[in-house]
Amino acid sequence: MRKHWGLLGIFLVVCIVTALYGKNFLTAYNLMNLVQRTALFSILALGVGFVIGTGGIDLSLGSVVCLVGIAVPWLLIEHGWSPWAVVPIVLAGSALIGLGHGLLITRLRLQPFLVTLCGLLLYRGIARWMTGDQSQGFQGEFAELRSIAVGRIPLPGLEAFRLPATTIPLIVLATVAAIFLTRTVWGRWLLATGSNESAARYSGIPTARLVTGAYVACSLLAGLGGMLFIFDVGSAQPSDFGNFYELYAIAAAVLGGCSLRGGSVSVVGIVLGTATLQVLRNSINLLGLGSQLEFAVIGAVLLAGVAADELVRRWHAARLERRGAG
Amino acid sequence: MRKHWGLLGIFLVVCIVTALYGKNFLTAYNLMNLVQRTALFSILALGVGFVIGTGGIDLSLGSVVCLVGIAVPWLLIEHGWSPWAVVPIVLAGSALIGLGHGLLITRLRLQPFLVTLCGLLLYRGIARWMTGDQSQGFQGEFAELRSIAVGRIPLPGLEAFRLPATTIPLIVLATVAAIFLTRTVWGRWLLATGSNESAARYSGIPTARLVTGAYVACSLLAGLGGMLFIFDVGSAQPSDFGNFYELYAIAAAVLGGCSLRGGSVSVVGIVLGTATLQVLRNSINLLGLGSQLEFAVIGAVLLAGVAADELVRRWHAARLERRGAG
Amino acid sequence: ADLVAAQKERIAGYAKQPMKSPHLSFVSNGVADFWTIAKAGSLAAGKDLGCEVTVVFPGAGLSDQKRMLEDLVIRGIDGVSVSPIDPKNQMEVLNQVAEQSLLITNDSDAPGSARLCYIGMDNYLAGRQCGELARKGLPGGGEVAIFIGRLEQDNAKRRWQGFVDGLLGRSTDAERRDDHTKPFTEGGYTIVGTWTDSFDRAKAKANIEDVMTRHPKLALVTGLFEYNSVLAVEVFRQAGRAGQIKIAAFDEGADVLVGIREGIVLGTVVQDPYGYGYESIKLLHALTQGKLDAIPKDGVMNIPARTITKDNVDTFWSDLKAKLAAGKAAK
Amino acid sequence: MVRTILRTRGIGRRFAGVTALDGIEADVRAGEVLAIVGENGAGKSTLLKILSGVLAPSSGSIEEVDEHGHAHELRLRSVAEATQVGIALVHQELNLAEHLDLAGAILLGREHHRFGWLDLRSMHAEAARWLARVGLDLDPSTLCGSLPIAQRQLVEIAKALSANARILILDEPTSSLSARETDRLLAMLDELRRSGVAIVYVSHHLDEVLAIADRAIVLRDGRMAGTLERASMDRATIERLMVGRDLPPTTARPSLGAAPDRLVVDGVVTSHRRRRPASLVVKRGEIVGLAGLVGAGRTELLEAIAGLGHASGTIMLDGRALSGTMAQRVARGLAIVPEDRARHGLFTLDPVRTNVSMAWLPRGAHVGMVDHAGERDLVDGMITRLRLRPSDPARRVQTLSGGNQQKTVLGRWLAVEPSVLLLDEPTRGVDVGARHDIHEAIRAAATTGCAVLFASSDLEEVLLLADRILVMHDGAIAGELARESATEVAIMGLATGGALEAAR
Ligand SMILES: Nc1ncnc2c1ncn2[C@@H]1O[C@H](COP(=O)(O)OP(=O)(O)OP(=O)(O)O)[C@@H](O)[C@H]1O
Ligand SMILES: Nc1ncnc2c1ncn2[C@@H]1O[C@H](COP(=O)(O)OP(=O)(O)OP(=O)(O)O)[C@@H](O)[C@H]1O
Ligand SMILES: [Mg+2]
Ligand SMILES: [Mg+2]
Repeated sequence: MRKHWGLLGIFLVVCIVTALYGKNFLTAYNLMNLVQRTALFSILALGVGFVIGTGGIDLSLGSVVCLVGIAVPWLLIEHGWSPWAVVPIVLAGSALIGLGHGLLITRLRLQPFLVTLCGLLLYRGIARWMTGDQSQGFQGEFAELRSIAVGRIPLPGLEAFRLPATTIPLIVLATVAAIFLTRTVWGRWLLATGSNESAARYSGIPTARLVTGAYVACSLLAGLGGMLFIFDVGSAQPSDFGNFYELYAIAAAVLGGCSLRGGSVSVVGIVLGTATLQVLRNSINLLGLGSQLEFAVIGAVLLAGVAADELVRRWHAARLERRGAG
Repeated sequence: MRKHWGLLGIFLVVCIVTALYGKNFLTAYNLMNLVQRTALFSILALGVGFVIGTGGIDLSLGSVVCLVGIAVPWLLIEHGWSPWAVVPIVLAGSALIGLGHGLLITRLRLQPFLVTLCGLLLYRGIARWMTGDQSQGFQGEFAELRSIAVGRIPLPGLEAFRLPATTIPLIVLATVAAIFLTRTVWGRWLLATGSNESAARYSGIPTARLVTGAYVACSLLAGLGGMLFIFDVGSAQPSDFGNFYELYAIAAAVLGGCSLRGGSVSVVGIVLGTATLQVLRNSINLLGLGSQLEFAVIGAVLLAGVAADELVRRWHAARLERRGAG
Repeated sequence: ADLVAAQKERIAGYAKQPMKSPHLSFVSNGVADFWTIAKAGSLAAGKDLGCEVTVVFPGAGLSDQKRMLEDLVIRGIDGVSVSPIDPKNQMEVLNQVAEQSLLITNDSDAPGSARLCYIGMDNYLAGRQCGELARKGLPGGGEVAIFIGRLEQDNAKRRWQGFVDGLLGRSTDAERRDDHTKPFTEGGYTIVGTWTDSFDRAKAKANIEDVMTRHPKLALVTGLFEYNSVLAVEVFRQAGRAGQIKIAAFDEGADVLVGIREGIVLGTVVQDPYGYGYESIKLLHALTQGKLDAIPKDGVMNIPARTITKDNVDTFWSDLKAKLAAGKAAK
Repeated sequence: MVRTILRTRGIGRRFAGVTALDGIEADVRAGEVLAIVGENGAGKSTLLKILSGVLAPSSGSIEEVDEHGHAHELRLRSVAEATQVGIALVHQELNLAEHLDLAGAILLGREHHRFGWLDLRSMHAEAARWLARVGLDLDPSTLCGSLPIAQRQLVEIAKALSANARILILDEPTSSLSARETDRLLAMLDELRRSGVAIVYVSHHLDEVLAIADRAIVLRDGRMAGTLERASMDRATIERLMVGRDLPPTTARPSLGAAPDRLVVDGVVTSHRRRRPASLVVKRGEIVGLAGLVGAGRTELLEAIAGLGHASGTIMLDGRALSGTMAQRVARGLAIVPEDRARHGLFTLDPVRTNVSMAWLPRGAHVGMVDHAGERDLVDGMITRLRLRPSDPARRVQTLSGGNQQKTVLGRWLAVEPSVLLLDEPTRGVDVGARHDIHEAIRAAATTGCAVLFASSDLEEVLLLADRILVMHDGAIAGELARESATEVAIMGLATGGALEAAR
């Protein structure tokens, strides 16, 4: 936790400023929305966290979100398949995509950036071609299935605030990921692979399998995320659904203290990073800053935040060293 | 050159297929267009090549293209400034942006990915805010100035094919970059910094200054590219001008054999990589494949290309070894 | 239906106690000049009527629009005029808005939702106007290429179909659907294809260039989104073929208007975005004052498209400039 | 000739939480070799880094003394400044830019150029000279990344020599060199000394120190334990000052008798072109040493056995073929301590704990869950057993001294009780006392039945540890010597190909 003070600081500052100067930030409805958005994006960011942990990168995540998000209503509505077939097939498909990435990266030793960039183009292209650029949606059907994402769970003691249903997969996934990374042999090995691949290989760690696994996990979570996103939003256009989500996810992970050089991942950091980004976007609307300024404000706040974080960290380190002297 | 055989192979295959099955690929008009597009994108890719050489990355390039591309007509038309003031100011501004990145990365030791991601958001935000989301264009004026980009230079002996004027800055920049990287001390030092930062520092190389310089060069070239782009296209919308160009530029550089881990940059590779991407996009239109398929085809061809390249390289290495053994 | 009733009930309430300075909002379906003009109209109306107006432009498609609508509701907005991107699939979020606030649509309608009124034109008819313009400019038939930013949204599809029907001289039938992915020939006209670009201008330009390469006999192009037409003018100028390949344009890009003047563009079909903005706010304001009868009977306020040709381009342009200046002043 | 040109005044250096150096007073004299000796973690590297501008001292100062004996303070803020004053350092941990060719790496920062324009031809010519000087027969346009560690070490030395420094500082330059290269280096240093260069030399090989040093400073726990003049230098004195304890005697090796074969290597050819098939056998409980010159192919052979890199031929473990990836072989009880600890051994940003327990993890795991208590005990045990210092399992490996890093890698494999233990230069950069501890640990492992095969360029170590010695020359096993009959001369004879030539 200690290393997240800086990020927590940014998060709280943004919250406080918005609560003070914006409208209705602390209403149940808004908080529910924020939790929902954070949960959805966190699932993507968690996935990319694994890949970043191995020192790789996955740029195709947004396109996987798109492909899955388009495929689900396409299969359900256009082709009339049963949800019991669609959900497993779509998830298995995303896992296969990840497997493809992993094998190309570990067996053919292609650069992750290149492989997943091709994926970014390819999966979106497939989604567009499959549907003839037609937007896909549930057209008001499948309300029950969609309640996986849009449902709100009443909490005892709280009236207005009901917990968005997506928090449940998030909590489960985040807990599993955190336990996996810190408590299991495989998690430790995954991070070791990220911090020095050849040392890991010399330690008898099956690095290729772990890296492949990370890409599978990432695409699988992107697929799951894509499904939840489409359940939440209700419809999607192949040409822009999930655009830039890979950047949001990677940014959240990096903000949350994952190093792109690999070897360190923090689940708490990832969720906190995602929450910060979401609150920032929300606060721009609530402060009434206008959508033109959205990008500029997010960029500026993030930059100021990470710079301040770094300065505080330095000052702290300098103090420690001086104390070591005394 | 030897290490570009694979890429050259992809390039030629795409050209031949398009020439055979597409329409009018080898007409002067089409070739002129291709040269023009390659020149424009190569300028961006060259810039990011320097940054990649130091082991960094610049995601803000597309937004710098946008900001500059918007600022030029905005200042010229809306504010009626003189071109003699606008061009230097805009270029100086882009250089300053790069300086900012460089200082944040070298002095504050922030991750390049994070800094330039903030830049990506910030500069586009500024462009949108500055113009109130209004698209900017030359409205038929400044034809002379624009001929820097849209001019066509007659070549002796060739009738139909006239050289697009943008090739001149490209040739100059590529030559300078190639000479800089392979023949000058600073180029050497830049690559050494990217290859092993501490080794470079221990050899008394001013690594911080070189890294900063690379970011300045990258943003400056992005600014120059943005100016040429707007001269070429004539008008731009702040919310989407230059979107994803950073990915195109990085992809071209990586295709051209630059390693994202730093230390190796090939100017020829970068230009060839850009050309390949442009020819691919062109060939999709000429083969009449329809724009929905564009992404899918580019993704698939690139992936197949790099995979084939790697396989050929391996087979070659194996053969060499066997020959040595016999 | 209950939501519509509930809104009307609220309006009846306002009749007794009109809102002092209602907070109204105008939501576009993307970012474009078109919307900036609409913004000018909205803000001008806000100024004239003395109410607070928030204009938001979702830059990243459906999910972005959804998020912005949700956030507006949270801010306690009193009335919203929205241009839904994909109305069939956006019922929930639209109804969510209607639950808390007053909802009308502009530019693109959402039939079946709880919207009180639609302000705009029929994109199919506007497309037809453009198609007819093209037919008149190219009476003998020939090869035609269509460029459009993207085809997913409903209004784009209708506009596209309208253009095709108008060009081919077919009967008026907004429900007709041709396959845009394949070239086809009818009555001497060959539609060689439809190209989209997802708003990347360099790409849009390259598309036009490449289509010229592939189809040397191209006789006419149309750009159904504003910048598509502007870029067509640009490309033909650069290639030295301005005037040889005819252009039937859409919207009021400056270069298009210049082109009409010079005679290299047949004409353009313009909507009245300023009117969309102005009328949206005016209507919403009237509703917050309890004037239920401000809503037309069939719930549609038609602001028809106009065809601008060499004859009326000058008056149109000076009028447009005045409106834009007014919008700036309102800011 | 001999005069002080650099002097330190009460130099101290603290890192967050530790004092690495305190009150160091040293004179560096022109035309003299000053040796710095001490246990692992005593502060030698830290001192050298301060002298060469890599680190700034926390207290004290460095003084430069001119011809007239006037001293003035020297503030080195960067390596560049140190280079300007004529100080060059060979780092303990290798540090070459892999993408550069040898000429570029040797002359990095000192390129020949005119207005920034590189003169590649003269650079290659000069680099070739320096390469020849250190005995490397390589083309200056070879890429650094392709070289094995010993050659990279020689390149580093060439780089420092080429600076034509007034003060040449070498931090364990011989740790991966074999006897021949070491002798050549010592001869070269002697030559430099004669020409008036001041040399600061760090090594754990006391015979090197005794052979070349004019004076020696002994460090203990960051403080001066004593300064010895050449006359008063002898092995026992230095060791006593350094270690502060007497080394216990080594345990006797039991005779193996008819122990069964454990590791059988038959006709293994590694992927490299010049290699020829190698065959060998290691019995249960046997320790076999591989000797040879730099580049003889020991590392390649060990890695082939471990399943790293391509190789043909058969390898058997306990009568069953050993094949597949390294991970699969490790599961069968194989272990390898790599030669290049920085590249292949360490997770430098991680703490000692995770580094040591890395290979042990699946053993201690219940349904994939790490046994944290078991891990703690294991690591604490290993720290005590190998005398790792500082004995803090949470310390990041990056901040450990070279020798302690080596112990960390070794600890990782001793923890798994392997059935075959392959060691490549097991005590590279390890001090005398620790080397004894490590040898004892290896012997202990052998006693439990482990088959040990180790490669070492340190003949003393080979003679001390091995039950049987195999000598490699040019990719093939040139001969075998029993422990009793082995001498340095005999080994060197085989290693240089003498026996083969005699046979022809
Ligand atoms: N960056 C650092 N941060 C914290 N402690 C450090 C750092 N660098 C060195 N130390 C500590 O300083 C002490 C001295 O280390 P140094 O590397 O100088 O030892 P050494 O004498 O060179 O040992 P060896 O013979 O093993 O190379 C060690 O305890 C080491 O852990
Ligand atoms: N003269 C040489 N020229 C080029 N490469 C050489 C030469 N000698 C050895 N090599 C390289 O050295 C490697 C084999 O050396 P290896 O590291 O296995 O030997 P070693 O006996 O362990 O010696 P070292 O002490 O260097 O580790 C091969 O990969 C080969 O490329
Ligand atoms: Mg040391
Ligand atoms: Mg070796």
